[in-house]
Amino acid sequence: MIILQITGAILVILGLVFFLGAAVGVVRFPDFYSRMHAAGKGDTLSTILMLLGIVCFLIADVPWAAVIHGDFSLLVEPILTSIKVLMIALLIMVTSPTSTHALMQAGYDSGIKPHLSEADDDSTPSDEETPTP
Amino acid sequence: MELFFKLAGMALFVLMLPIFYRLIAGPNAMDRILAVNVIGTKTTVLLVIIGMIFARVGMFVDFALAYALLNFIGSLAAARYYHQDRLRQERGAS
Amino acid sequence: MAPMKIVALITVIITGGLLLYATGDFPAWGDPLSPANNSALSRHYIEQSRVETAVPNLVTAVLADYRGYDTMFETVVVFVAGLAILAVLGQGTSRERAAIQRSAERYQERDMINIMTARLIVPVLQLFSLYVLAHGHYSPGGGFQGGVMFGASFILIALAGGLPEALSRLSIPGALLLAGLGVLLYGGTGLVCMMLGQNFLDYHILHRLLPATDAVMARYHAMLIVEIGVAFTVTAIMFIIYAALSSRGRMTGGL
Amino acid sequence: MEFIVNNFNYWIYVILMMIGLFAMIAKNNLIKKLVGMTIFQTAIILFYVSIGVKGEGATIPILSYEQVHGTHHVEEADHAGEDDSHHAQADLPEIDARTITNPIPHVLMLTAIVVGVATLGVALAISQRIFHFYGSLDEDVILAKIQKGDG
Repeated sequence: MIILQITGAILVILGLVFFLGAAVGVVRFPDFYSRMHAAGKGDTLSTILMLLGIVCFLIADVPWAAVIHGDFSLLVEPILTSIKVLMIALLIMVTSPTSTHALMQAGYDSGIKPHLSEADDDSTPSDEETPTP
Repeated sequence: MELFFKLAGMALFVLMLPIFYRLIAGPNAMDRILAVNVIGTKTTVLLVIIGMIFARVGMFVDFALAYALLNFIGSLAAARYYHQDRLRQERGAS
Repeated sequence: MAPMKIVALITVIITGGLLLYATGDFPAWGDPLSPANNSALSRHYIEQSRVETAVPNLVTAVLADYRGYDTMFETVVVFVAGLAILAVLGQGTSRERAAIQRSAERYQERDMINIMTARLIVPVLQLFSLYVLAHGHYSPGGGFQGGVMFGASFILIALAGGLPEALSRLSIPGALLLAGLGVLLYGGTGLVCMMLGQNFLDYHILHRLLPATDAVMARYHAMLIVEIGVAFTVTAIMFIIYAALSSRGRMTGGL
Repeated sequence: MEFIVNNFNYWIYVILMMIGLFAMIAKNNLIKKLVGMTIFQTAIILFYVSIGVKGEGATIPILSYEQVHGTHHVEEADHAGEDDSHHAQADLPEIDARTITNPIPHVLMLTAIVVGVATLGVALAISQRIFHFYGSLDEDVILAKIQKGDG
């Protein structure tokens, strides 16, 4: 079971590393769209990794010695909790990109200009559709 | 193991601080909503980690699930509001 | 600096200073022997509620049983708040509503990704809220939480597919009916207790009606009935608050 | 200094509460006043919940299975003979009240949050109505319009 714990610890630390990337991106990137990019990708991946690591710890915590001797009732609660944690990971996988998409759309529609290094002075993005009255 | 989760939770909290900076300093409202969304997603993980520390994950995972779902609805509502805001302004202008 | 800000600053500093001075008399952080934690009432709830109600979640036991009056009138407050919002914002004239409807149709291009995600999430959210409601005896949850989450599922439908879409699933009269039904369920439970010769909301007499073995289990089951009533009201009122506020009371358009 | 460190939780609530109070008094915009009211309310909720905390060893106010139904696992087989003489509740383990967080503040705040949401909804509805009526949410503008008598 020590292998599962080590895997879990590695996954949690990996998640923290990805979140560090997302945090640096959110602080350092120049405009809203690139910040959204960093946050959307790094946040989702790090959340899923950390939750998977926690699932590893939960499965490692089961008293396997008793389970092998036939006491399966001990298995119910950890498995249920693990399924719930995996459910959170699944939901984050679905909802986080959707909210990123919706925020991006809202940012575009509320008129936030992207930071274009060579064309800083003509600040309107070229492909902005003219609103239909 | 409890020590590991305490450290992981603290690291998660410390890494939220730069995002909190974006929440305070963000040049416009969309950046702030972005920061709130990221902090909300991370709070889900933080809740599960707190559950691991207290050894009552079965209870805390329910909060985390509810928080994840409601956080999604919250950021979607904020996004829809700003989406509509511009349309409303156009309607007022035209 | 505006004069109002100076007045506010002086007020805040004086009040805050007095409050901070008073914190010296407060119990230390996490003191198990502080007056609030060591009161006979609190100890009774912690030690006896498992014997008296068989509910492991002490918060649910205290909320729905020991403090039943409080929770009932909180439910009534929520109900009245929903009525007040509808009364304040009104329904708008039909001509105004038609104009809004036209402009809403023109301006609201619905996003496919949001709609698909909502289709995926809404069943999960509703199922989970029912779990939170029904499992409130054993895990954090109960009527308020489950009701808020069920209401949030309707809000998600309204956000993704437009307010008319959500109103076709739960109309405003339907929501009001649901809210009233919730309050009626709560009050009715108390009234039935009274008709059986006990005090209002004293559930243990219900073992004559419910298929429960004894007085303890009657309290256990009556708590679930009461929580369902709370959940009905909270669901309906959450949706009414969203629907009325997001469309300025016209019930069309929306976010 | 020791006075601050010992009571730092109360300092946080007081500071939050004062931020809310300042926003309620000083801001002209009605919505910002409502935001201040919500911060004020949050400070009170935090204060109440923190009152119920009982130090390091205490857990959430949900009893475990063994604490409610007694021990049914391995021990039951060992002590089956001597349990017969006791009352049915006798095998319930003792609960030390110091190991369970105080549930009363949680209950009070649970209802307070829901009622807070409801009253916030009413307040927002009224301010929406005011905006519809006067065309502004700024207090000065609204007062000027009321004094001029046009509505």
